[in-house]
Amino acid sequence: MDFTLSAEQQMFAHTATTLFGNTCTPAHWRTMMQHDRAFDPDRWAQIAATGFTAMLVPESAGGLGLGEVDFALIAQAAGYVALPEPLVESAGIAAPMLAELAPDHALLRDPAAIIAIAPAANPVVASADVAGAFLLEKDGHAFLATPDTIALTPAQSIDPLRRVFRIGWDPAAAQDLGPADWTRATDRAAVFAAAQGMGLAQRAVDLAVAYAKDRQQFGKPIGSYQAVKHHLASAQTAIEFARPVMLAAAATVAQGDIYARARASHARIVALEAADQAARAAIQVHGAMGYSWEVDVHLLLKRALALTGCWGTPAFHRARIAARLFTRPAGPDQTFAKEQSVA
Amino acid sequence: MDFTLSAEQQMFAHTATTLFGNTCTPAHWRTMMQHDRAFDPDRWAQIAATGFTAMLVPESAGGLGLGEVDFALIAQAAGYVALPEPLVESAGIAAPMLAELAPDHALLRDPAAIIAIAPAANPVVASADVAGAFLLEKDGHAFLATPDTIALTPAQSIDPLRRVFRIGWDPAAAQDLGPADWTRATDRAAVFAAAQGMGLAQRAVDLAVAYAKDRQQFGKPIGSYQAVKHHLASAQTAIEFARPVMLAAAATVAQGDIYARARASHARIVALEAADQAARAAIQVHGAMGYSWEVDVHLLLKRALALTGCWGTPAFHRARIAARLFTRPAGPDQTFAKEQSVA
Amino acid sequence: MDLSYTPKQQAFRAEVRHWLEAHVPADPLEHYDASRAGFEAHRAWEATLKSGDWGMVTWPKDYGGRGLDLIEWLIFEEEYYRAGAPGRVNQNGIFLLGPTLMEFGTPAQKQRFLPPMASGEEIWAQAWSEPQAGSDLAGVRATAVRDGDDYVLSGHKIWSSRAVFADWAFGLFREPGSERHKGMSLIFFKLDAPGVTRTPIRKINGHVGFAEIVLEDVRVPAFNRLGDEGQGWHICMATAGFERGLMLRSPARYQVAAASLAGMWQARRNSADPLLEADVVRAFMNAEAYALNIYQTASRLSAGAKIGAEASTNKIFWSEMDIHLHQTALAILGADAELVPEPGTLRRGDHDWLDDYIFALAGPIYAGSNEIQRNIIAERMLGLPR
Amino acid sequence: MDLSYTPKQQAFRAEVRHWLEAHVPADPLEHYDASRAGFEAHRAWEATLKSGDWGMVTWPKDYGGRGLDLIEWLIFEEEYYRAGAPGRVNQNGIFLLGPTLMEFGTPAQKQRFLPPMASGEEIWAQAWSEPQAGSDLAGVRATAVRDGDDYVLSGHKIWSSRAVFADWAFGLFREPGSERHKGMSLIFFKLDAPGVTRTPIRKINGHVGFAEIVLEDVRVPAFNRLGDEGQGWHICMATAGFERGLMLRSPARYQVAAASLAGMWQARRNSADPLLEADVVRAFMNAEAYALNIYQTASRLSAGAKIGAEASTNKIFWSEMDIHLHQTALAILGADAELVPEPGTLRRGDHDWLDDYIFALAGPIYAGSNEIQRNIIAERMLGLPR
Repeated sequence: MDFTLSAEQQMFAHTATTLFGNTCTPAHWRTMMQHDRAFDPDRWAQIAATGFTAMLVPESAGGLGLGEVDFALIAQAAGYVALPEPLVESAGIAAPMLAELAPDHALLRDPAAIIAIAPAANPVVASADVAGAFLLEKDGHAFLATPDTIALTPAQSIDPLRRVFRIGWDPAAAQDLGPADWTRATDRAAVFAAAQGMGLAQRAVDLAVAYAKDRQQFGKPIGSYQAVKHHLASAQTAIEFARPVMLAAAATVAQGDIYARARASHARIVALEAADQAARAAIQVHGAMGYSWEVDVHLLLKRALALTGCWGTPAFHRARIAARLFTRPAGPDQTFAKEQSVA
Repeated sequence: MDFTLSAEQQMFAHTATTLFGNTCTPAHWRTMMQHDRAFDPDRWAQIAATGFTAMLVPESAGGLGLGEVDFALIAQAAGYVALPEPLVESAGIAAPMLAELAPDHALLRDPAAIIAIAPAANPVVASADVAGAFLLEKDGHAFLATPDTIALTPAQSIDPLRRVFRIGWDPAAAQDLGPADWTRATDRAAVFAAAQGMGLAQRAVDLAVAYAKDRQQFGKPIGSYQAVKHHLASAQTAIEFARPVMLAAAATVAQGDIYARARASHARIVALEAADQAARAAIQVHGAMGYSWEVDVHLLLKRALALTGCWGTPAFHRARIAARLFTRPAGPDQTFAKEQSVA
Repeated sequence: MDLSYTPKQQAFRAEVRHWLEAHVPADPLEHYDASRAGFEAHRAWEATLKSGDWGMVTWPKDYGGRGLDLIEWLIFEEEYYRAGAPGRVNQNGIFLLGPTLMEFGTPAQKQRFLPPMASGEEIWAQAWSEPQAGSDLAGVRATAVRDGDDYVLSGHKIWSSRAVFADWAFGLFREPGSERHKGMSLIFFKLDAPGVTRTPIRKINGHVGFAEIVLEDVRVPAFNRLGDEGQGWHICMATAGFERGLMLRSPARYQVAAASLAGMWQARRNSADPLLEADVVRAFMNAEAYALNIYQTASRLSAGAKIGAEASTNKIFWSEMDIHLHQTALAILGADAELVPEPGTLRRGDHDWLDDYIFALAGPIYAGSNEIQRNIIAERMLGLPR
Repeated sequence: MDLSYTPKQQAFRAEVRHWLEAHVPADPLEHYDASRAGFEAHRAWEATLKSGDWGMVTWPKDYGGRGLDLIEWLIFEEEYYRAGAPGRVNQNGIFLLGPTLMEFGTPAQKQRFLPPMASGEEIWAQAWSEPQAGSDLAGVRATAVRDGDDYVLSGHKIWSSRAVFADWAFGLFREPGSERHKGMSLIFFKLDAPGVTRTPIRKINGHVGFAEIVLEDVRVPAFNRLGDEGQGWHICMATAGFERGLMLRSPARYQVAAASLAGMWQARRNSADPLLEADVVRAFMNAEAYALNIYQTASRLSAGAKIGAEASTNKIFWSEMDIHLHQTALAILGADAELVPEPGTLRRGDHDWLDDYIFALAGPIYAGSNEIQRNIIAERMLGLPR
């Protein structure tokens, strides 16, 4: 029973934090928005070079064969910078599904390949314009389609760093990979949305703290006022009690049982709530500044809002927790329970 | 369109405030609890002498023939002192029902008579040990029973100034008054629970304000700390937006239509929530004092808790509002809507 | 208490409804903060309103109004929102400065400023905040130096709503050397006057709703000072009362939104979280409570009372209600919540829940942050020490 | 990360479960704050626990423990709560003073005080607060005057939990003339010593959970001082860390309550508000999150970290979770919520939701109010200015 991260995990996370921190700066956000773009090919090439895109692909399929905890740390770092590129969707959700269904597929050997994924629950697909392939849900099957067979209709997300499209496609023009584990994909999506939420939430608090130390009102820094302190302390408390859930969810998602599903859903709900709470607290602490386009906090809020609607609503995820709570024993000896093997 | 109270209404309210304020003091609460009592015959006699018990009885039945707004002001004053005696249940709910069913009944001519009322929804009856008669719900009918035909089993309410009993009774030994308007009784109960809630809430804030001005911590009155201010400001805000609902509910309850029912339920929900919020804020502001038996705030909290369970749960009342919202037009021109007469 | 409308009030409602039905544009105008075109379309709508004498119905007839009372004002607003009529681009004028002018202005000032305000010929921005004085209005540093019959204004204002496209602005300026609450005067200036530089600030929805204003030796006549020299703080507190109070946020606005929310819930309830019904009902309750509170206040004011610190409870209530209502709407929209409506798809009466949610987030911040409002309630209503 | 128990940990759980099944009283004991009899019944239970060497499993064997680690402690607590075993009457000793003694005590002090603490032979009260010093511990006025090998204690303590029936108490006393954080020492005294007067204070549930303590020239040996003279504030801050941190509120407590709540919901859902299901699920989520957070902290501490200001986040989380959980329970109970259970009807494992709700209301107040905790988080975790 050990919650600590390995040296390798910390190293990967450090690499992500450094890469994202250096390239995905507020100034870079501004440049991207100014040019109405949500994809930086240079950064994507660097990401591919680090191996992040291959982490969840088994070694047998040409990947690194790492686990969801490892990738969750990358997703958390991506959340901290509101990364525009589809790293989480492609490498965190689509690639491992493709590896399960078609381990010999050439895309898995190309670390720069972007695989878009479209579960039936999502009305739009992010970054569909740069995808090299599409994994599409229909009747429980996964279909693989090439970009030339997909009709893209741009839609507008509230998140200016998220470029979304409605898609039209013809199953006859796509490759039927057979029944796919969309529940497993939803689990991974939930865990990595939670991880991104943790990054978003902490960034919002950090931005607000920096501002509150600096900004003076009535002759002292606004951070010395109890109301400001309590807003931010409450947000930080929400973070502290979502992060271990996210880590535990990442560590257990591979179980693929009702316990793991409930934990993934739990992590997703509380992490995105923490992100929303932190972003709103940060906007409030910034005062009128927080409501201006030029202050970055709104980007965090909008990303959290976008993530909340994808891959199942909060009600869908709450129902998965209820299913675990009401059909399996609960209590202090059940914290780390697994479904007993039926073999 | 006028929300102001008449001089007569203000005079009655003033009488109630004075009578209750003079007799139902914190010292008197303590004496009653020490003797495990929840009824003061002297005070009850004074209450009867003021005419409060006859307010909702029509003049034709020997009463004052006043309206629910008039009585709501008395109930609000009763809430402010957490009045132990069953004034609201007897004079506010039972007496007008009896007057509708049996206008010639002698009890209506006795201002000191206590009529207990037992709707099917309530598991216990308050002050049943001092009741002169019981109005009991069965199959939509109202039965009138004398105390000697009722079996009382004491139960214990969390509210030490509320003495409750489970009752056993035999319809054969009671007088069947025929079908009764239990919905109307529920409406009145809701409005007057709301009125009591307003009194409880304001008392809690007042007690906390007095303490916060006086109590010093870290060298200044705790009332100068933003956290204390904001707790109490939030509670006062809840009061300010529940009180007009309560008054409007009292003013329209006689309509007896779906709009009036929804408003009564609305008033009840928000007024008792305000009472709970204010009492909990007051406990928090009092610090450890607030958690001691010797500080009075807990009595307000417990009364609010007891009222919340009687005459329909919050969910029951929410459903009545939903029924109005989803079957009738809503919007700014519908604030004071009435059911159109079907004549 | 009598919670029914008089026949005269009912007739007035019918008159308003009839006129609006004939005049409100079928398609929503572009937002007045989105572009100059949107702004001018709203100015044109103000002129249309004035053509029916609806510019500001509570003002005296001499100043472009109808001399009606507060209950009639509420009825007008109810019908206005019910009709889905355009937002009032001149709200800083008609709702904030107008009532203040009515109380503190000279007859000549009223005659000069009120009628073109009621007609939208002159559209006003507010210029309260400064970079170093947001919540702390007494920290204002901009100066007004008296020079004969003129003032010469210098300083730096920020977060001025409407100031990008408006004609006039009002703000606080202090006598050089004065401190805190003393020595400040409320002065008007034209936004295209020599020495005024406006820089747009975008809101988080991308609209240029604010401006930063730099004033360099801007010369205005002393006639543009409202009230006595040095009385600015006092007047400003009165204006803040109006802003938080009756006028700025009509109950009708939330009642329309709550009714729409209920409609959306009924249309989508089969695919949405069943537990959201409680929030839909709560949004309705909140909107009704706010309306009843305002009717009660209107009755009180009609009986001669003045609006006081309880205006701060209004500010807190509507701002929190607005966020809750729109959070509920987005939760019902579920996976579609993040998507901005396609341009041109919104019709009169449709709600842009997402944009309105983003707007609602500003509620706890502007017009005096909710933290400041809670301080005011605690200190002025409850009497807690500063 | 490895979120599975080792075979050794599993065997330990089985051992605890087995022993508790054989020893936990079938019927709940009367509450230790309710009467002397209830208190002594709990002392007897502590002796039973000690007979199985379960007094305080993390303590070294020499002091009555088993020398186990924090994960084993959590497992012990899980089984303890799962079994519905009696509350720990000596929690002020074993959870607060014990760890502090372990860190700051001399070998002789540890040998003197820890074993009878682990066995319940000596039961401890805390004496932190004074009438004029509640949240502001540095405002303590009680004095300790050195007299040869003794101290002479005088002063007035209040809100001392357990002090009505307990044997010993610990509290802060200052050198006369010293101020604020300086000159204070942490000193133990017997509650039946000459010069000590205890007055019970009833809690809002009617139990005499607190006492007011007046000390008039109470003579204690200098041996009863923990740490150096004047080091009291420093030690006290360490103790406060323990109180808010790992030990005082076991996750198991809330996990048991959340599971019971889920059971009650399933039994009553047909007659209760369907919307409460979200709250039931949330109560479970909260309890799980708290457990995971504590496991993470235990891992961190095992790897050599020290508990810091994040203990304040624990305090806020468990106190708010506890209130929410019990509010939900009362809402499910509906019309029955106000009724106190008939005496003698509660069996082992049954929850007295109403009394626990009332107890939960104290959570945001004691062990440092949540306002103070939020200040600590803001200042020490986030680095905001004082």
